[in-house]
Parts: sequence; structure tokens; C-alpha cells
Amino acid sequence: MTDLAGIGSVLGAWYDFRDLNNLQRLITEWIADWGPDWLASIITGVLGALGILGVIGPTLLILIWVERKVIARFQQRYGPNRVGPKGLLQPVADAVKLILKEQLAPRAADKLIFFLPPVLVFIPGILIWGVLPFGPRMSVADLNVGVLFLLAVSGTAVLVLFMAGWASNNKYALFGAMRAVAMSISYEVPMVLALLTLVVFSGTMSINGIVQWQQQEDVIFILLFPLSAIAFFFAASAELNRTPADISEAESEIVAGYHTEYSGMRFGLFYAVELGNTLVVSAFIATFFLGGWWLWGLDQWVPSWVILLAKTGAVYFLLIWTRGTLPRLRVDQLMGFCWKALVPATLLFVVVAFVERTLLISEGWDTTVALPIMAVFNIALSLGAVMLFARVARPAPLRRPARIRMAGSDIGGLNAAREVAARREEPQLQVGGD
Amino acid sequence: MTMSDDTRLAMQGTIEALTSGDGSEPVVVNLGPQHPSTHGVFRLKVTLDGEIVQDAEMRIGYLHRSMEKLAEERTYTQNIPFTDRIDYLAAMSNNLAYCLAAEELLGVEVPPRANAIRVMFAELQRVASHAMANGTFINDCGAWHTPLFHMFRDRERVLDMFEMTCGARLTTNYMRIGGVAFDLPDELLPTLEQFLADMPENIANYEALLLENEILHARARGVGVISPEMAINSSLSGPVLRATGVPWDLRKANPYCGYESYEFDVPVGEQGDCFDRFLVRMAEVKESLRILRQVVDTLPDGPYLADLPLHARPEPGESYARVESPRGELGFYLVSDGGPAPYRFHCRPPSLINLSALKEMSIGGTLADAIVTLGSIDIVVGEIDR
Amino acid sequence: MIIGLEHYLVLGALLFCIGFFIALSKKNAVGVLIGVELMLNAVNLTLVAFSRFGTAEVALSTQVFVVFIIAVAAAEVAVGLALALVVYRNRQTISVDRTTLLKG
Amino acid sequence: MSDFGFHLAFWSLAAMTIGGASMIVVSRNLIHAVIWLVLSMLGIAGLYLTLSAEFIAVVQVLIYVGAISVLMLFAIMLTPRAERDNSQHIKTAGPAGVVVIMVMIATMWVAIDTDWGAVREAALTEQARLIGESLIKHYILPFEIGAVLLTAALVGAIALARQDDEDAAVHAASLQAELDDDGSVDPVDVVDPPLPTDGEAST
Amino acid sequence: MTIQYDATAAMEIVNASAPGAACVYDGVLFLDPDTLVESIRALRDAEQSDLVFLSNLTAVDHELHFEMVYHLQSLDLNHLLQAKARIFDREDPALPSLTGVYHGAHLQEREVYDLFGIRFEGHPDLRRMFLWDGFPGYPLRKDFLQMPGQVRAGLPGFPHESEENSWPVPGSVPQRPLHPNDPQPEGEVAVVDESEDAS
Repeated sequence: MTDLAGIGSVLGAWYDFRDLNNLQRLITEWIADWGPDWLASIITGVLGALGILGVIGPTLLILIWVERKVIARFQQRYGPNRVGPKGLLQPVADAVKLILKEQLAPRAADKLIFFLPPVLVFIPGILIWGVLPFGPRMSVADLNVGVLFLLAVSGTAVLVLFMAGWASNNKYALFGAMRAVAMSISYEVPMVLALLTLVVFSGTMSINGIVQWQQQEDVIFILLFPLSAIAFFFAASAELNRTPADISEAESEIVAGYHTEYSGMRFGLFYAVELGNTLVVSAFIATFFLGGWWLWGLDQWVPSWVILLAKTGAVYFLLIWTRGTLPRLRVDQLMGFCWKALVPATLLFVVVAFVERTLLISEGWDTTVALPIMAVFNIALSLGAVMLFARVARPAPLRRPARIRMAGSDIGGLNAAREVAARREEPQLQVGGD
Repeated sequence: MTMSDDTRLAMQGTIEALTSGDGSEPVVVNLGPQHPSTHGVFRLKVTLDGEIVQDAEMRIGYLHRSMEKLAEERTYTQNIPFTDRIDYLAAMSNNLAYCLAAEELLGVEVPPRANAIRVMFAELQRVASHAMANGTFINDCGAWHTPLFHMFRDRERVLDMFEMTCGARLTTNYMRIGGVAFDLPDELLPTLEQFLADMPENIANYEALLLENEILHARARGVGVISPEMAINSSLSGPVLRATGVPWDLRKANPYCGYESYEFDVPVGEQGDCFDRFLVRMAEVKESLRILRQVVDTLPDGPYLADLPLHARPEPGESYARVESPRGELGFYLVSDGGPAPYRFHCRPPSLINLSALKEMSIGGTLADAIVTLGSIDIVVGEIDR
Repeated sequence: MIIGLEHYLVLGALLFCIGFFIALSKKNAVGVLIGVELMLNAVNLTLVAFSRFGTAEVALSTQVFVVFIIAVAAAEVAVGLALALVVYRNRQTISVDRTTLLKG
Repeated sequence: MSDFGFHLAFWSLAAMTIGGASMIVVSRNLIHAVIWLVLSMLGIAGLYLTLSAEFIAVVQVLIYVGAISVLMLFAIMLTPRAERDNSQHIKTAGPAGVVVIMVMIATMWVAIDTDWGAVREAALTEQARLIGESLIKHYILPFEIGAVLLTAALVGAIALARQDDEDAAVHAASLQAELDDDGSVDPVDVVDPPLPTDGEAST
Repeated sequence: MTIQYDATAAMEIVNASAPGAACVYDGVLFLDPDTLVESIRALRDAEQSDLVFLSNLTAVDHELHFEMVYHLQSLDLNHLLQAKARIFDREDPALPSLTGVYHGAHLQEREVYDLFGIRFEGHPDLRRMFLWDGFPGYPLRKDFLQMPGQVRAGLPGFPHESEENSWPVPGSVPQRPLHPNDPQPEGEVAVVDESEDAS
């Protein structure tokens, strides 16, 4: 799995910034010369964590600014433009404000459990970065069960949300927590199935292995399994509580959901983690489905982590775009979409992946020929599945079009209403329907 | 065989729980008075079973300013500013309805130019108010403010025109008994022309963004449905009534201010659900633009205010004048005892009366549906509480 | 001192006994379930310890056994909680010592 | 792995596991108990890592922390507040404690005294692959039975937990009949209703 | 402008179902409070009146009595009828509720109850709406917070208009004659007559 043929000749020198792992290895070797090996592993672990924190901390501040600016452009506004050049320091000002703000706790709250979640929520938020490969050897821990680790860690976040919502002793918070839990449990299933497709097809559970498979076969997974990619994207945005699936903190319904009672920096921590999770999910979507740090040989010239960040940015923009455009779905619709649409679709592609994998491995089909054919077949199958779903699963009120008619000279009550409705002419406006 | 007392008691409790419902406790959730979705200080007390609304009860009065009492101690002209503050999103329509009622009491003839200006501003106000209503409705459906801000842009332009005409944007205090307070400024008509030229494209943009949005359909279609019979019986009016298919519009049925001379149509819906209300409002904006086009083209010259003595005292009597405000049938009922101030000043608030059927519309839906329904009725709390 | 098999076994035994005590003594049905879960985990810990300190063929089969136990535990919790819910609905209590219908 | 790091990991994880488990015994609130259970489970997952069983460790976190604890919390939320009391013990808790202590002494004695013949070979690598292969080759029958069991549990749990109004009416009628048949004292005469009272502040 | 429905025609419809329940004075239809619900239901259901839409419902305090004002609208026939009913009991004014006829009367009657203190018998949920429970008095009554020395609500004259700056005589609003079915106010008839003479 460690085919590093594509890496250039300067590999291994500490100044080769294409692979920052060299730096770390250098330090490790230096410590190993004089110190015990446990110290080396602890120090490298701490360095990795610091590296990640050092990257995502400032990135988060910039991301707040980017998101606000982009959303503002969607909404024909300027966005933040007062603090600092182009409003760049606005997130800093916000953070300062949040830190200085009084932190309230409801009197009837369960104190211990109320104070813990803003801290605990950071643990999965940070841990999950550990398995993200920034380059061929640039990940803090390249686990051979990386995919499983990713799912396990993201699953624990639910518990923290539940603690926050329950301990607040607030109905909005409890509703938010219950919705968040119900939704994460449901959407974990299509997420697992979508990743299972990749695991089955590439034959590895290591995340870096999946990227390297894409590199070897010269194909990105979104072309092979587009529906799985879309399902993963939607399931991830549901797990992230972003519109159109932000029901667990639906502003117009339950105020702010599970963090309604958190003020000041406690709210700030939730907010930061949410944003960080958005970023990491974008990164994982880029890794799994868009080839991660690899881009058809460009990774030889450009540092791999720059490629990954560029792809992450593209996915992140897509997330902002959906958020800025779409209204929110209802709880039951969201659950129905998960169980009736995403789960069958992803399950179908797990089976497809099984069959195709068998054809490739057992029947020994030539990958250069077989993969394009499979890609075309899978894309067609995805389109067919989507169209079938749109036809079959549409709820009854949506099957009739909504019509607007002009009353003309018929002004009045029920009799006039009947006259208008009975007219044969085309309605002024007709939208929706089958 | 004899059971223990514990068992018997537990069984008694079980029987009660089974026969009274499903044994789970209903949760009472307060939406408001401070809540992101309630468009003002309005409190909806919702009893929920899971996510399903079992009962919805509104608690209002947080913005009650006792205008009807205050108006009894102000002269007829002094009362006009109160009407701004009744429905602060449609101040022009409220001005107009009150002035019509007072003119009926005083027997004043309004000059034609004043009537045309009144129609112009009432329709501009409808455009602004519907922009706000539809924008916040989409927000209640969970959009992240994008349609709202787009529609706010149009509303801003209308408010700019208000400002250049009467100096105020929200509480305009523009209409007077017998006409309007000021003549149109020179720069208004070019601005209005530009507005009329730009609006069709903007509306096309909104329609492209919203009309075929599947999520919006899923959220608003078949939600908050009310039948035309029930709507009439509940005294609903305005877009809420027209969305059920009842073509009732006071501008057509009982024309005032010369509405009979303009060509426009009354859009009606079919299902009476939230989406139809939204569509009716979208279509009404287009009709308002049609009226505005004709008003600009046929604006007569002449005085803008009738010659009226300063200390006009109406004869003892009463009057009830209604207009089609953006929210529905807005009426003012005035009783005069011959004094300088109205003896009784009553406003028929469409926002309040449109809420008559809120409970019926929300029960059985989810919490999210109740909020969408409330948003589609388009209430203004100032008008509910007065 | 080298940490060996015995450490894990003692730890597992301790955990098992705590779980056993919870399962035996708690009045609340969910509490009893928690105790049972702890007992199962103690067994898992012991098995994994044997896997690490045993020969290669033992190593694999014990881990497979643990996977089975986890799967069965998940099923057990789901059914157990559903049972608790039904008992609550029909008896208005989930105290194990008051659910005595089978005794008549 | 060096001795110091290993010792540090083992003892802290053991303390976390046993501490969490002990807190379940003493915590008065069921929700707190579940959260202590989560802590204990995380400790066990860590112990699996010290035993080089990373696949089992990740599965432990995935299933116990991500699923089972959440399921328990859900079940607790579906019962009213009065049923979230974890402090009550049944009447025979004392004898149970004696039994448990005897079991503990016995197991520990066995654990320490027996010669297990422990060897410390290199840990399995690629456990996930190995476990997967042995599941579908060597243990295919148990694997299938496990699948059937999970399906049955799924169906059974849903069938148990869902409730029809009609069923409720029938059930109420049958209970009423049972009550009517019963010849014991009228429940109205019972002075002190033994149902637990709601001690917590209501929301 | 609004097309008014002929009050006499309405009176005939009402009297056909409940004889003597309505009378017309000065072009205004007056209804007997006792048979109010039946009268208005007859007006709603009759083919020729078709007053299906309760446009407005409010009360006026005429100091000696309360006057309930109903504005009923027919949508298909497009006419508006103003109907009135009088309540003479100031201590405990009560009137049958129209909620059984018009669902839309629900909130409007609550408003009138809140601000005038008129009880609507048969209203399913008659509580104060704008003001809190236990608010002293009913603000839209003319005697609300009445000061000693005949200082009362209302505007005596225009500002800066000195010559007519006098308080209106109580009861200067023209009083309608009583319906024969109305309960005759005791001891206040003289005031009614006096005011009629004045106008």
C-alpha cells in the first residue's frame, strides 16, 4: 500500500515542503538518538496535534470570514467590511466579544453535564483530523481501520450534543438534541454504506489506501460512484446540521437547538467546532471522492496538501452554496429521505461495487478498459435510480400542480369561486406537479 | 388469585393511560414572545405530542397600545399617525382606510389627483409589504435569508420613494382627510419609472429561484390547508382567503379611490395551502405593478388636497370604510357625536381576524408546519394588538 | 513490573463483579441493562487479553468471538430497551421488582 | 512499546474503566449513569488498544459509545422523569453484594493463581482483514446466525415498541376485565400509593 | 364604495323566522338580543341576503347602554348590512355569542369582552385577550378611570378653539328608540327622552 513511486527525488530532505512529514521524522530521529522511544512517540504525537491545531485554528477564523462574505454576496450584501482590511479581522472581533461576554447557565441545569459539552465536543472534532491524509505520508495516524475510526469518532459527537441539550433543561434544547440524535443515527447508515462502497471496491479500509487506489487506477471515485458521493455529501451535511438539514438547530422552529442556553465562549466553542467539522467533512469528501491529495500527476509539482486544500475549498464552497440557497426540510421528510432514498441508493451501489470488484479481481478484467465502462454504467444507473425515486416517492400533495387563476370579472364568494375554478382556459401560473 | 395492591394500582394507571391517549406526556412549547419565527412579540403556545401539534393557542397583547382609546381624545387629523403604527408594514393602506372613513363622516369630495396618488402609494405599499411577507415566509421555511434579502432590496426602493415624498419610510403619515399631505416631488416619477422597469426582471428572478424549488414545495404544499367555506366562515380575507379560490377583493368588489378605472386582475389559488398564499402574493405584486403603470400614465393634474376647514366637525353619525390592505380587509368604524374627536374609533384588523383559523390550520401538522402556516398568514403584531 | 495477562484478567474480574452487582441490585430496568453491558464488556476484555497473550490461532478466534459478543450485545440492548418501554407503557413503571405480573 | 508509556496507559485506562463503572453504582440519576458507562466503555476501548486490538477498539467505540449509549438515553427520555432514578436498589441488594464479593474473590483467585501459559507473540496485523476472512470462511454459520439474530432483534424491537391505538384499547379492556375479576381489595383503600414521586423540578 | 343592503328587507327575513326580533330605525337594523343568534343565522342562510361573511364586530359605549355593531357582508351578492343590538345592563352586560354562526366571531368577541366587559354567552373560550387577567376595569368604556367632578374621556374641543371649548353633555350622541322587546331601563328613560329632545 505504500507505493511512493510518484514522489520525486528530493524526498526525505527536511526542506522538501511537499511532504511535511519529513520534518517530523527528522525530529523523531533526533530524539531517538538521546532519549527513550516513548518520549519520541509522545513528542511526535504532540507535534502532530499542534500542527493540526495550528492549521485549523487560523483556518477557522478565515473560514468564518469567507462564509460570511460568500453568503453576503449571495444575498446582494457586502458582508463584514469594517474591522480590518476588507473586514478580515471581523472574526477576531467576534471571538473577543464572545470571550468577554457573560456566560450564563440556567439555574435548573444539570451543572456538571451542562459545563462539559463545549469542551467535550472538541475531542471528536480534533481526533477526526488525525486520520486525514494530507499527503502520501502526511497523516498523524495512518490507521489500517481509518474509515472505521472516522465513523466511530464522528458517532461519539452525538452523545455530546445529547448531553448539551438534556442538561440545559430547556425544551428547545431538548427538542434540538432529540432531533440531532435521531438524525445522526439515521444518517450514519447511508454514510457507512457510501464508504462501504469505496472500501469494497478499493479493498482497503485505510484512508490513505483509498487515495492511493485512486492514484493507481487514475480515476476519482465520484466518477465511479456518483450516487454514493451525492448521498455522502447530503448525509454529511445532515450530520453537520447545515441547511437544508439543519433541523436540530432550526432557527425558526427551535431557536438554536441544543445550544440555545449556551452563551459567550461556550457558544463560541460549539460554533467553532461546527465550522471545523464542516471543513473536515469537506476534506474527507475531497479525499474519498475527489482523489484527495492526488490530482493526475500535479501532486509531483505542487505540494500535496495544497491540492487537498484546494479540493476542500471547492467542496466547502458547495456546502455554503446549498446553505445559502435552499430552504429547510421537515423532520419527517428528512428521515423519510434518509431511509427511503439514501439507504436504498447506497445499498444498491454496495452491491454494484461487489459485483464490479469481483469482475475486476476474480475475472481479471483489464482495469484500463473496465473502469471507464463501469463509470458510464454507474452514472447511468445513478440517473435512473434518481429518476425512479423522483417518480415513485413523491408525496401526494406535490403530484398536483399548484395553479393560480385570474378571477377576471367573477368577483364574489363561493359561487364565483366555483365559476373561476370551472374555467377551461389555462391558469395564469402553474408550477410543480408530475 | 389475588393481585398485590401495587399491581392493581399500576393497572389502574395503565388503563387510564391507554384510554386517554397513548400514555406519553404532551409537551407545551412556547413560540414567543421572544422567538426568531414570530415576526414580533407574538406568543404561540403549542402543545406537542412528539413533533405533532395537538393544540395551538395564541397569547397576544404584548404590543397593545390602546389606540382605540387614545384616538377618542385626538382630533380626526391627529389620529392619522396612529394608523401608521397600527400596521407599520402597510402604513399607507392604514392611512387610506382611516381617511376614507373620516371623509365619509365629513362628506368630503377628494380631488382626482389625490385619488390617483393614493392608489399609487397604496399599491407601492402592497409591493413592499408582499416582498416582506414572502421573504419572511421563505425564511420560516428555513431558507438562510437569501430570498428575504433579495426581496428587501425591492422594498428598500419603495421605502426610498416614500421618503422622498413624505420624509418618512415606515410611519408615513402621508394621507390626509380629503387628499394627501404633499404633492409628488419632481424626482418621484422618474424613480418610479425606473422601479417599474426593473421589477419584472427581479420578479422573474424570484420565480426562477423559488417557484420550482422542490424543498419549498415539500414544505408548503398541503400545509395549513383551509377550505373556502371555512375561510369565509372564519372571516379570513386578503391573500389567505384568495388562496382558497374565493375571488374576493375589495378593490374590485367595492372600488374606492377610483380603482374601477384601472385594469387589473384578482389572482386566486386552488388548494388554500401555504404555497398558494405565497403564489397569490407573488401574482398580486405583478398586478400592483400593472396598476402602478396605469396610474403613472394617467396621473391627472389638479389639487392634491380638498379644501377643508381646519376645525371640521362631522355631523353625528357613523361610518365604516374598508380597503384591501396587503393583509386583507382593513376597515375603520368611526362614530361621531358631533365633537372634534371620534366618539368611537375601531379598526377591523385583518391580521388578527386572519388568525381565527390558525388553530384549525396547525393542528395535526408538525411544529415546523405550524411555523410555516403562521408565516404564510403574514401577521403584523402592531395590527393584532393595536 | 511487566504488565501481563494477570493484570487484564483481574481488571476484567473486577469489572465483571461491578456489573454483576449493578445487574443484581438496581431497581430500574435500564440500570440492570447497564450492569449486563458491563459484564459483557468485562468478558470481552478478558477475551482480547487472551488473544494478545495467547498463540496465533487463539488470537484470531477470540477476536472473532468478541465481535460476535458485541453484535449480540447490541441486539440485546435494543430488545431489552424495547421491552422496558413496553413494560413501562403497560405497567407505568420500569422497576424490576414491581413487574410481577408473571407471578400473578 | 516502552515500559513507562505502557504502564501510564494501562493504569490510567484501568482507573478510568473501574472509576466509571463504580460511579454507575453510586450515581443517583440514570442519565449520569449512562454517561459514566460511556466513560467506562472508552476506557475499555483504550485497553483494547494497549492489547493491540485496534479493530475491536474502534468497533467498541462505534457500537457502545455511538449507538448503545444513545439508544439507552433515548429509552430513558421516553419514560417520564420519575423513572430516571438510579438510586433505588431492590430489597435483596445486601445479599446480592455478598454473592458478588464471593464471586469476585473466586474469579480473582482463579485469575492470579492459574498458570495461563501466557506467551507474548507479535500482535496480529491487519486484524480487520483477518477477522473478516475468518468470519466468512471459518465462522460462516455463526456469522449467518448472527445476521438472523440482528434482523430478528430489529423486527422484534420495532414490534414491541410501536403501539396501535386499537391495540391499546383492546389491552385496556383486557386489563379492566382482569381487574374486575380480581377479588382483592379496592385500590382506593390503599392509603399510600407506592408509585415513585416526581422529585425533580419540572421544565 | 360599499353597497348597503336594505335594512327593511333584512328585517323581513329576520321577522319571518322569529317574529318581532328585528326592527328598523333610521335605516339601521336593530336585533333583539334574546334571539340574536337565530336572527343572524337566518340572515346568513337566506338566499336573498346571503350574509356569509362577518366583516366586523365591535361595540360602542353609549354611556347608558352598549351597542353591539355587526357588519355582515355577502360576497356573492356584494352587499353589506349593518346590524345592531343593545345591552342595557351596565353591571353585567351579556349577549349571546355568534361563534356558532361565524367562526370568525371568536377573536372579535374576545376583544370586545376584553375591552368592554360584555360577556358572550356560549363563547367557548372567553378570556381577556390583550390585557392580563385581573386587569381592573374595561378600558374602552367611557367611564373607565372616570375622575370625580365630571372630568371624562373625550376631547372637548379643538386645540386653540376657545368659543366651543365645553365638555359635551353626557348622552349627547343621538339615542335610538328602544325596541319594544328591549328591557326597559328603569329610571334612565327620562335621560333618553331628554337627549332625544335635544337632538
